Amino acid sequence: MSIFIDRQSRVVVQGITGRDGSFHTHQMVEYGTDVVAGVTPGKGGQSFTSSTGKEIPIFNTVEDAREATGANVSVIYVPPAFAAGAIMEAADAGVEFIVAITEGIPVLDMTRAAGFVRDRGARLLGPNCPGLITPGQAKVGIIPGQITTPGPVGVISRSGTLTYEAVNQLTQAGIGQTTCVGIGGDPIIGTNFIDCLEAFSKDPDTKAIAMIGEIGGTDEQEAAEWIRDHLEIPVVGFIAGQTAPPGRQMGHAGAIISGSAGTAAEKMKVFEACGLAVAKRPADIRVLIGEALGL
Amino acid sequence: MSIFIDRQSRVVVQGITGRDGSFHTHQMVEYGTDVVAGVTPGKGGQSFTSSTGKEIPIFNTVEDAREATGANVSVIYVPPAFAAGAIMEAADAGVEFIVAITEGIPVLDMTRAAGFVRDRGARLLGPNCPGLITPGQAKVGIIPGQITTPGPVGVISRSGTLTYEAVNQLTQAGIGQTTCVGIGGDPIIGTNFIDCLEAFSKDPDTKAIAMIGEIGGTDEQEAAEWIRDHLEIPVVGFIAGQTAPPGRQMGHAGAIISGSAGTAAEKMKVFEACGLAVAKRPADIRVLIGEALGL
Amino acid sequence: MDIHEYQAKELFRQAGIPVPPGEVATTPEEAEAIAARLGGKVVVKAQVHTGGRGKAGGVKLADSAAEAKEHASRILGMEINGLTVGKVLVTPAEDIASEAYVGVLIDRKSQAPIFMVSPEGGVDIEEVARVNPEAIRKVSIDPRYGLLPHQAYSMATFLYEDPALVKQATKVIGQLYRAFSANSCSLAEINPLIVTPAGEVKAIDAKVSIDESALFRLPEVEAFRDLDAEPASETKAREASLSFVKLDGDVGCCVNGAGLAMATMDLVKYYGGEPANFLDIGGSSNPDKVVAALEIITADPSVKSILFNIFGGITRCDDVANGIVTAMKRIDIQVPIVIRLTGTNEEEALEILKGAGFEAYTSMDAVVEKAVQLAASA
Amino acid sequence: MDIHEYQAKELFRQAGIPVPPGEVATTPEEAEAIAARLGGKVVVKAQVHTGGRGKAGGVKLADSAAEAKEHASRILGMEINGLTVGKVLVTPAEDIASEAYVGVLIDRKSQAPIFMVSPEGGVDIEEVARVNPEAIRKVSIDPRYGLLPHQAYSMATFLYEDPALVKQATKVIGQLYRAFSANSCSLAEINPLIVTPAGEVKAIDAKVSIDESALFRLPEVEAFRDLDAEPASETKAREASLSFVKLDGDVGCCVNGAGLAMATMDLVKYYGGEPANFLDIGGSSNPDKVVAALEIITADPSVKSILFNIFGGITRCDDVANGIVTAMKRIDIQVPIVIRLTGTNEEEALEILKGAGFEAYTSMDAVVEKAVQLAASA
Repeated sequence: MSIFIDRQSRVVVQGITGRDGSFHTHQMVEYGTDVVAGVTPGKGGQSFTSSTGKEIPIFNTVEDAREATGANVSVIYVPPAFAAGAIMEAADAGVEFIVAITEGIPVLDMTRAAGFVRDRGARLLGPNCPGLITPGQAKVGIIPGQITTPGPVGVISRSGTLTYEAVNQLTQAGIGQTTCVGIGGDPIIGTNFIDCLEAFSKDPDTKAIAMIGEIGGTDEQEAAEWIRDHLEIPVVGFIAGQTAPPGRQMGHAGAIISGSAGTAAEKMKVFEACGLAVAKRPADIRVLIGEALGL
Repeated sequence: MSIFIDRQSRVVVQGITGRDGSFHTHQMVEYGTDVVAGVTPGKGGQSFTSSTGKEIPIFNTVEDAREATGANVSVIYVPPAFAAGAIMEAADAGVEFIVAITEGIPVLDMTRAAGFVRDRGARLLGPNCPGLITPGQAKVGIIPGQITTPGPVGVISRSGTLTYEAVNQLTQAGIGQTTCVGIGGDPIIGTNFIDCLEAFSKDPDTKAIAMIGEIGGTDEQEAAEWIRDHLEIPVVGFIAGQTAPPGRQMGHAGAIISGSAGTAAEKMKVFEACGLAVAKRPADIRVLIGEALGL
Repeated sequence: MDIHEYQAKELFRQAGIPVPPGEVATTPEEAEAIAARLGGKVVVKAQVHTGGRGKAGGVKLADSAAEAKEHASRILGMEINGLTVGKVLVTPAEDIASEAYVGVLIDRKSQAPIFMVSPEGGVDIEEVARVNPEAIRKVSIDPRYGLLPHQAYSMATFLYEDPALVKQATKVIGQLYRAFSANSCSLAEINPLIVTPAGEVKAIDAKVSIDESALFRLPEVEAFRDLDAEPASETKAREASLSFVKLDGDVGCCVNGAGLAMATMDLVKYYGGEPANFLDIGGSSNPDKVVAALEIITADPSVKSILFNIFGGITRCDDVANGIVTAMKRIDIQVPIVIRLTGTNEEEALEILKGAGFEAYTSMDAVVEKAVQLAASA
Repeated sequence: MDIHEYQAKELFRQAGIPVPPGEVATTPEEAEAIAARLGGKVVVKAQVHTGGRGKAGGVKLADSAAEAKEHASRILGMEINGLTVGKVLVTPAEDIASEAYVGVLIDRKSQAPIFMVSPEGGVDIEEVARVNPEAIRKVSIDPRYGLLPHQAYSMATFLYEDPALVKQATKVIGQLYRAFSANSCSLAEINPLIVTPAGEVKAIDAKVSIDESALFRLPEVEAFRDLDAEPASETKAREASLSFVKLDGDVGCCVNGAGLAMATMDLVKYYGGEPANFLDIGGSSNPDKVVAALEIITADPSVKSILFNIFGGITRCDDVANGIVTAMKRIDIQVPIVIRLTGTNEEEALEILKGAGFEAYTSMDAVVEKAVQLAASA
């Protein structure tokens, strides 16, 4: 089992002919993801040949792609100025799950796009996220497949490479994952920690969860309270940015301590109060997960 | 029984100190309507003394009025430039039923306001409508109370004085009404014929319905089809504008024949095909209703 | 409110839509001078608020300035669907590779703006809808979000295959929506949107209607109103805040409420007469409005009788009665007047009218039947 | 991106908000001349991207132009929270009857703009929120509809009772929202919004932050960027598309990914060191970026050791290795460098580094521990 994607997912790549879109389409297809269509305005009718030799038809619009191929998952690699529009296009075409990789989408654009996706009853992951991977089944986004392996741990993270670090350590310690989800580092994201926790709570194969947060906002605190009140499996928490100064944006648009809220210390305090095992450094994550699983 | 309003309705008047608002507040209170509050920005804290001596508190905002008085029905007499805002204010404050009397609200304003009311789960009647009356219980709007009397007929109309004419004739013929609803003459209205028909279909006291339409749009045709498919009680239909020339707006913003659709002849043809009794002139309405009721 | 093609094109230009140049002439000499300035072939186009200008001979191609003058002299003053042409637009003749249709209007059913686009332009779109409905694509616009980029693009791909044309059309569709919203249009239409042999997309005809209710906040659009293009009676009615439409019959009608006014017209016809007008004096009780209404009705020489049909609700019958008495003193009315008043302050009104020597009715059928008889026997 | 008070006021003025006049000076003489032009009492205000200017002595009242000059000479060059004051705003001193707070920002939870208003202005709003939360009203704005008229009015009634003040405040709130939207702000704040003894509502302080991601389409706002107000290293980093924040320690960090970069800083601290910076070289594999990163880090004299922590996913480890080798040839680096590379093309990278004489690690803990040791023993 898994959450959000599996081998049945039929993926359309928005921006398939761009630099990032084409690179990661090769990677996704190599991993075994069922990429059924690409979209690039003006290139409808052409096709994309993956490194595995698979021919993927290109369409002008997501609507055309979905009608022709039944795609139900979209992944977006289009530039920031057009990405919010691409998200709304996917939702309008009836795509159920939309993964937005693009970094740097204007926040006001996202307030509209996030609402639009909700209005249409779809789910958005990201933006400014690495996507997600269900090891051995499918990956949608940019998480390197070789660092993951199937197993009992759900991973949720606001970050990209830090997730790779943690997942890689788990894999090297012989602990596999059900699904690894990067929810993104922007202030406005479609799917938050609680959404993922809820999904994992319904997945019988997920026996423990690693939750990797950052400074900024209060999503981690709310997630910890949700865990305390609703979740029965163990959760290990980590917060990046313990040494970050207030008021400065640390790379991610959402990683900024404003006022008194959103510090790492505050978040870790709430984690502890809510019964999470708190990792002080990335290497502790695999140790605490191992303990939680009784390994 | 009745639809939409009854003696339990608690009414707030938006624009209570204006010329129309104050005049009709007197009339509504005299009729027995439970007007619990008025709203006029800047006059919060004052009160309105009705002709019956009742003191009605005035508030700056609908939110204040609703919190203080539990008003659940609003009636709007504010000028066109501010009326769409007043509708959204009422919906935002949690008012369930909003009656907009104002004529001349810009159509683009109404596309937003109508959607806003739907988003909030409220019901809008109008705009550019005379409101409604449940004889013997309450009236909200401007329909003269003395021409109505309680009885078994539901009346739905796009027009104002033409409704009075028909209702007056019914009353003089000794045929009373459950509720008389003026849905308004604008192209975009909150409650249409079908909404009213559905409501009347659930009211066991309503034994027959008079439906008074106009040229323009296709609402009457769709209502007739709904009647054919869903309604068990008899309906008498009338269409005003049999002699109206195409392309000219006949007073009401919505009363205009565009292209081939929306002529009176077309509407009357569909009425007949759907099994309605068709009145050729206003005086026929009471005759056909009388026949339908077996009087 | 309908505006002329040249005015609609001005709004389109402001929104950035590629529209060929052109100027308006009210005399053949002006048309000649404009054609000379533009150089080359031009089109001379009647500016009237009605369709079917081409069929009526109101649109003519001219090879020279002299020919433009000649065409203008024939078109100016021409009657098209009962409207007299007072202005012509002189604009360069464009070479056309293909013609499409792009329009946006308020859709009553979805309560939202709706786009209609078709690669079959330059013809009546209602005809296309009837004969070949798959040639039309409709896209509803959620007013909470406005036109979304993918909607504009998707419509453009329905019109053209060539990506260069799709790109231009996507832009035009966005600009058209901007013009539509910014000017509170009820309709904004480009028919045809052409492609030139050089691959340029251009709007060579434009039709725009403005929501009358929004004009109070659009003074620069209100200024487009062409008083010469409507009967003087309608201008006067609007200034007096009356709803008035001139018709062809001989029974003048003065009614309160649009629905009742239409029903009254219909009843005139039912009793064998022909209404001379639609006239709604509205909900107010201002006697001046009654005076203005009578002035407008009596200015029409074909009117043989006048009927009042007033159902007093907000409108007080005694106010209307006073208005009628006042009007009779101010204007010399040659035709018979019959009056039906009922509702609020009916008694007082009947008293006032009796005092002034009028016969008054309380039934709508009776007063209409009487007015028809009076007109027939005049 | 934070902008200065005087720039924020310019945006507010464009939106119609009543803002007193005022000009910016970079020398005491300019400040004197502006004060003389304005006449009367003025306030001299430090323009720095930090709060607490008043407490730090960066805001001074002057009775005369001479006094304004005197204040300016003291404020210019002053350090406030580590930032040097390079500009002062000279603006008329206003008489104040009352002070309110009006702000709008992007709320992460509701994913929408949210207004905060309070009749208790002129003080730290977080302090008000802590001490007297009922004195703050929050109103969420549905981005599909924007600020609705009744929301603006309702907030204004929370600030004032007098209908004349409510009317002015309603307008200001609408104008503030317009400024916020039009300039893609993440925060737009008036604190205080004052009432003068004559009953005029005015914005006498302004704070605005702009969404960095939207600057590509706001060239006139991008032009507000004050390069003098940030360390040269940060300017250089931005030009090289690196995310960089200068910190106070001595271990230079070069990492790919913001989360991993923060975790690396944290690990430096965990092993007893202090990070000299946050630096995310991003997802690209461009060797030039690595060179720029090393130039920026080595320009800081407090840096005693440099660590690379690269987890290759999109970023290819061999590209980073090549970048390091290239940088070493171009710049003369005096401090030790330790490198951890893992993931995509790790083998090739380790080969390249070995060839250039570097020791490379594959564990994050090991490389951080080593860098801390090297800095401590330097």
